[in-house]
Amino acid sequence: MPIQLVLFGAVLLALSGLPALFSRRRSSWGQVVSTVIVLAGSSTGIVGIALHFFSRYLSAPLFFPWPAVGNSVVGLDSLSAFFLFPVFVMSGAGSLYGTAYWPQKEKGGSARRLQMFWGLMAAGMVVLLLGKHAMAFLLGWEVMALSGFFLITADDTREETRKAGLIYFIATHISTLILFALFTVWRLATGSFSFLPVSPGSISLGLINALFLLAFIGFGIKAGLMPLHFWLPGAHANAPSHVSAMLSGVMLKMGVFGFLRVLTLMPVMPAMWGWMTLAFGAVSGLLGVIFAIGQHDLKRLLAYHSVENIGIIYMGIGLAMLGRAFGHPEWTALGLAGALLHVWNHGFFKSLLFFGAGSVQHASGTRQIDRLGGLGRAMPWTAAFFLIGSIAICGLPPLNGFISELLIYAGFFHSLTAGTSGGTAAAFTAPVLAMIGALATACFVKVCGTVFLGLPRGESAARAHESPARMLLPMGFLVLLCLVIGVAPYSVVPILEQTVAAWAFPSGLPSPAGFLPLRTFGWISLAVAVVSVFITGLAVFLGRKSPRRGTWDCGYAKPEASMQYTASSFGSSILYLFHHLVPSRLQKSDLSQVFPAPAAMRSHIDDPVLDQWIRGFFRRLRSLSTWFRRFQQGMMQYYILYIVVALFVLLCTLIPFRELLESLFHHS
Amino acid sequence: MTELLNAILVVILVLNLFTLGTSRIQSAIRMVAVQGALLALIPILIREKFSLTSVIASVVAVLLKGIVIPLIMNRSLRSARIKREETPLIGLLPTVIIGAVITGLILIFSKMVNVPGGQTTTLIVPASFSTILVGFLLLITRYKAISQVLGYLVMENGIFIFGMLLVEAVPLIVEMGVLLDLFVGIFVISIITNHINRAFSSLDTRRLDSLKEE
Amino acid sequence: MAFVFVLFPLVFAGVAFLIPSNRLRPWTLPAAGALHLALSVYTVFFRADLLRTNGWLMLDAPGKLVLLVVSTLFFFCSLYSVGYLRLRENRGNRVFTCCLLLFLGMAGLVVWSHHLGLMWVAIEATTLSTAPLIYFNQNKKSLEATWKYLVIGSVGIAIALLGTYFLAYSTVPSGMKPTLQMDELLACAPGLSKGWFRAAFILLLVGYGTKMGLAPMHTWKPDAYGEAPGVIGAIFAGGVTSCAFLAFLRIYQLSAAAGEGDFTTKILLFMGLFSMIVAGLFILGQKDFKRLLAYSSVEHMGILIVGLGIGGPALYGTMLHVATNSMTKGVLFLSAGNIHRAYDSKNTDQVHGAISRLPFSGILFLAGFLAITGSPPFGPFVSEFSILTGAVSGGKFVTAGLFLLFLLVVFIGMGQTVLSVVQGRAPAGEIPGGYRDRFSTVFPVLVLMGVTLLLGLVIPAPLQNILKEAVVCLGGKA
Amino acid sequence: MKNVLIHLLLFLFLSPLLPGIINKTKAFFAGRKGAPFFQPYFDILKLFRKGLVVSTAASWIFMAGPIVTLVAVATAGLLIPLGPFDSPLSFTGDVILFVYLFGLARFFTTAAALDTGSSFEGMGAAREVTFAVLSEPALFFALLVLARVSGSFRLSDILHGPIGGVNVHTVAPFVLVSIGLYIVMLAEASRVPVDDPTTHLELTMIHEAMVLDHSGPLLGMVQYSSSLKLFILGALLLHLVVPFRAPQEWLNWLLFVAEIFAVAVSIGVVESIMARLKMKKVPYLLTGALILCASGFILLVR
Repeated sequence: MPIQLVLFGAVLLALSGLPALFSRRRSSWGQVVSTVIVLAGSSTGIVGIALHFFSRYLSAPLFFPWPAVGNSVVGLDSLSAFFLFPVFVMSGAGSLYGTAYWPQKEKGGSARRLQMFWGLMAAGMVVLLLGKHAMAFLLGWEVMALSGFFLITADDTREETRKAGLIYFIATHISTLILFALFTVWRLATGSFSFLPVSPGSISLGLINALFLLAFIGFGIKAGLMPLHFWLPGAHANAPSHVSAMLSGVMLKMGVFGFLRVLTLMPVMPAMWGWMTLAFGAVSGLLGVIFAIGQHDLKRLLAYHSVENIGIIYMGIGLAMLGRAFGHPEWTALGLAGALLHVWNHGFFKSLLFFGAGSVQHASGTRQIDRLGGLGRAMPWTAAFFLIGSIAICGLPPLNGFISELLIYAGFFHSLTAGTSGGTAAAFTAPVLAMIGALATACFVKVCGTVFLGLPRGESAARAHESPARMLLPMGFLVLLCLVIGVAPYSVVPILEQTVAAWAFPSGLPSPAGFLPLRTFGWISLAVAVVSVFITGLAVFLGRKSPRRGTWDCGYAKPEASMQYTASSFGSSILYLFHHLVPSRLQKSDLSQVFPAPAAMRSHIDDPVLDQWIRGFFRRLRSLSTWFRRFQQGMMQYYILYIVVALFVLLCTLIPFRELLESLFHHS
Repeated sequence: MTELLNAILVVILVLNLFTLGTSRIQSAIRMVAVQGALLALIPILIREKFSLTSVIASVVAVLLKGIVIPLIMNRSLRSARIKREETPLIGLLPTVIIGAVITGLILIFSKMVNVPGGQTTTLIVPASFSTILVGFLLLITRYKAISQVLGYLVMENGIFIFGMLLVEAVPLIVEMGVLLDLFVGIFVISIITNHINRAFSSLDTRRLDSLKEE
Repeated sequence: MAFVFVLFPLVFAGVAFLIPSNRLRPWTLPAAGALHLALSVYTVFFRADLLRTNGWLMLDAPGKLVLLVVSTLFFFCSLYSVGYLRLRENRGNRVFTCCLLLFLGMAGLVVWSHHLGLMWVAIEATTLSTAPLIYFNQNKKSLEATWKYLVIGSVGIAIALLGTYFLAYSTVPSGMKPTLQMDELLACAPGLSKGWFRAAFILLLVGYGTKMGLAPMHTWKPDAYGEAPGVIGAIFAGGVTSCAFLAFLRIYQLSAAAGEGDFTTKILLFMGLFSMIVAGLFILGQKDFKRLLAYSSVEHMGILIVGLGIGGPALYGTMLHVATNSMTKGVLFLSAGNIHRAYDSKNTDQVHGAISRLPFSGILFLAGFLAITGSPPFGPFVSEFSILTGAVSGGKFVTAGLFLLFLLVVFIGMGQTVLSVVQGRAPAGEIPGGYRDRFSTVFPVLVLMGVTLLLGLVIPAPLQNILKEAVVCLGGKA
Repeated sequence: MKNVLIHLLLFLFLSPLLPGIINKTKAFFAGRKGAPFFQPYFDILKLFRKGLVVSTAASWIFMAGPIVTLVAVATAGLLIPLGPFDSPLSFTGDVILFVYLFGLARFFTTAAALDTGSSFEGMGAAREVTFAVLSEPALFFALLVLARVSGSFRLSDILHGPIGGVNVHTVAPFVLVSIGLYIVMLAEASRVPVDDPTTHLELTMIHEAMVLDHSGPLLGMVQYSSSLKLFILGALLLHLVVPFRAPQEWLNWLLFVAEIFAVAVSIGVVESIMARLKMKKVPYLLTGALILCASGFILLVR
């Protein structure tokens, strides 16, 4: 029953684009109808998921024929249901947001395309998540990836967008090809394309390691794990904002899902894999946030935070894997629960933040943080929502980010107190997580402070206005989700329990809630929130009549908006801390003469992976191919020579050289 | 009969070298024509008992290779108003030397690895190989379109020589088909060469290098 | 039956030759195409008794496959060419029509002939009959392309003839009666003299490989495909190459029967992968999108050869790829032809925003690109994926790895070019009398795309059987 | 119950005394008489009676800053055990809440600083968050050491860990960690050598610079919560440096008060014998603290 609902929702989503597609170019009704259909589809799907979790309907897997590749199977289990929820939530919220952010009336054809691929992408992800067979999985994967490409390049008149799109296109195809390899090896190992557990001892260790590596890389690219994230910042920055929200909030998680899915089917779990996952997670968590501090493009910054959060998720997964490797169910339960919950949380608050960034761009027309400022007055709702999202993403109480990180921390503490050397080594990453938290706080204080607080730094910021309700409503909904998970974490515990159980641990897993008094955390968070809000409200009320003066600037006569601390200056001191690890560009003009020219300071980090490794590689490849072109230079005489040479070389393989030599020596 | 056969084959090899050596396309055409005609005659010459099919085949071949094709070639040569192959890719003398070396090597080689099948007494296999290679040599070193066509013909002759080994394997119809294809091929090519001549007002294939990767 | 397949197109060609009107003549093409398609389906699926005319002319499973492929592709191309020739009325189309029909007849002869000598004649005939088609535009470049195609093609074919003779001769050493008839050869395959047989294999690989366009014998391909009209490109990339591949399949069949697997595998894998990477290197940064398609065709010939090299488990995918590749190439070339006409240029410096100017052709071009690079759920995905599966389950991990790597290189190169064609803002200046999408030149392409998609979703049972039979023919397990 | 009451009383009412003690100590070293011990109480009360002046640039965040900070720090105060007694609020995992409440406080303080649009306050905020990047992991390492010894991660257990936990294996780690924690405390409570609460050269300041624009009750809250913070960190440190306990409860309470005063005095001494570090040097100090705590951890688990 649940699976039928989910599939029906998927069908609605897949077809949702048609009204917009067949409506007139600049008419709005098509988009409205499409959005309604999307909302209907999402709600149907959500109902299905709810039924799965909270009723005892067991949905049997459905076989659907795909004669070309042999029949395929889809089935709904807790893992897929868990990942399905953000898909449905975000596809609904995003398309509502889109009606105001990317209206067909103004955008015309691109809006029609966007509407159609929006639905397709969501449907593709549903198929991917339900797929119990390589082919269904690949189908969903590719539909998602390609629609993602068309969504990113919705506005393909901009050169920058096309570039970013191309890089995304290549990256996603690389992952697809790696998945091809993965599934062919999978078939070699298990004898079928369907997702059945690999029976222990059925395959050699080398093969199973190959499986793991292929999965780690193939899905890591999609998840945007450092250093496989190179496609991510550009794509997220240049896509329409609700698309960025969908990509970052939901699509990246498909990589995580695939990784988890493959892991659950593995017969063994060498500790090495766990270490690898944990290490990569920690690295991309730390580097992701440091890179983020070095950005000035609001959406690019958020994109790097996706890298960071994916890192946190992988840390949790790594801990879970270690738990299984060393036979500690509690590590697995906590690490996995934390990672999974963070999948949800990141889905919610990151989408919220991208929506916020979108409405900032919508209002001020720029993504450059250093040109904004003081938007809080013009757009109070957006500011408030963005602030809440920021607190959540920093993992601070009383919001949901804290809960998931808390679970992961708990896992680390358990691994520490277990007394095994492996566990202690794992616990080393806990302080890294703490550092990530501190850095994230710094980064989002910078963002909120520079964008929404203080005074407008430019004309564009001064002209800003609040976004329409259709954009605020989805943000409000996401805020609600963040709050609920934050102050009532126990409400998601049953879901988490069922999902964690999907992990094939020899003997079932304990409930993650058994290790932490989540209720207490919830109550304290709630108390802190309520008290702060109440007193603040009171203070604002009482202080409304208090006299207003210009900011006291240490006696400086005439403070100006341009004198405010910019994001660059705010970040520079932290970047200086890490300048050995991550070389950052610091552009400042020195004040030499008596009447110095207007000076400006910018601190920026270029992405070494993309700008140095990848581009360098392609430059080399290109130069190779340009060198190679000389062989096709037009003279037919040479062409015939090639044929002769090929013939000669191939025939030489026939000459029995050894016999010849022997015969020679024999004669002499 | 093997002696006669070998004698003819030697003549053919010599003709190869002459074709490589001459710069006058006119004479090159003639030599290739003679070569073709000789080859066409071989089946009759070496066969003890005459079969109608082989006679027909030979006659058609002689007509085609000895008369028709040379005529076609001459026509296009006249229309192109060119006499000589100036400045080939490699000079004439070097090509002759290369051709001779190739021929010699192949003769030695075919002695060293005795070709299975007991045909070692005749020169058929080495002769055909060296003729084919000479054809390639012409194709690669000559710039004039017609000379390249000649190279193709020489190659074809070489293959024809090998065909001697299995007259009974290749039925008449196939042989006729091969000849027909050859004829049509030369016909079409000559049309194209005329077009080339008209379009580029020359038969120099060095001008046909506009299609390339830059 | 074979004679019907060979002769009735010739009759149509004669008729077309006699029709005076430039407007009416093209209609002979769809007429012949439809009849041919009907006949093929009828013969292949319903009249098993007609499959053998005599010892020389019979239709075995690979023949059936190629016959169906060629006939389907030809049908859609003929529909398209009516619309196309309507656009080019200033130019006489007598030669065009006649040569296309001649090609159809000769292709029929290729698929039917069960005698290698006869087959060689037919292949050479296809070469000659298609040469004038390249020269349709009658400018210097097309002339040059035709010249190169003719000479290189003839040389290659000549090598193939030598190979054929070698093959016949390989019977002699063991004292058998020389023959070129397939069944007899298959019968005595194990007894063939190794040396001669291997030499014959290599010669035929190079010879027919020239016709297929394997690197390094591919050099004529970009020129011919680049200068010929799009529809001719489609006929070449889908039809001619398939015929040549079929011709090569015969010798592969023999080698399988002769138990030469180890020897052929090495050579085929080398040639196939070499073609793939050469194509990839030429595709990277290719600005001319028709030459791009030519190189893509080189790549896919390489894929076919790799499939044969892997053998056994990959044969099914290879056979399927013959079909999927032809259909997709049809889509690509026809839509590319439309775009070329609309912009009067095939260089990505001038061609942008095809989707906005030619919604149908642009999207079809993009879709064809996605299909040919093996994105699910299109046909080529199924075939390429099962070739890959074959490689892995055959334990050829290195081959599989290189295969994927080269696919990636090709994807990157093609992606850059195709995207810059279809995306972006179309140049402001409208070409005077510039082409716009119209039913006659879009509908056939649309249907072909449908076929491509269909092959990815469901392979009809009869076709499935043919594929399985073909695999058995090639010495694999069904 | 009684202990909870005492806990609250001490925490809420004793903490402002600590700055007073510090200042007195400094005055003593400077040979001055110095302000009375209870000066901080007077200041805070006065500020709460005063009116409020708000910058034209500021929004509600400016108000929320000090308030949220106070709430968060107060909550943290409920989690920290004083002396041998369990904290009023004590449950598994509270240690993480404890650390992150400070994070919340920092978020709002710095945000409020940026809200005024003053470059100096922005500078202060930037420095605050920068140093936190180093001090937070250091604090975590310290807590990891204690958690490893006590085998729990309930803050009370963790901090009572040293009782009897001190042996030949643990003493060296404890020493290292204590030094690290002391530095972290100085940084977090914005004292010399990291920050100078008494300087008048705004360019060099961190915490004082952030609150330049706060006035009246808001400033009062700021000062109160900073003294609370100092109290909490001192209490935390005490568990490590004085791991012995008296038999009677009342004696323990007395001891605790004495110890916390001693901490304040020690801070005063440090402030009067040391100069504030150059801003560029501060990270090295904190990195040192981080390394100390980390090496303590390694020493323990090796």
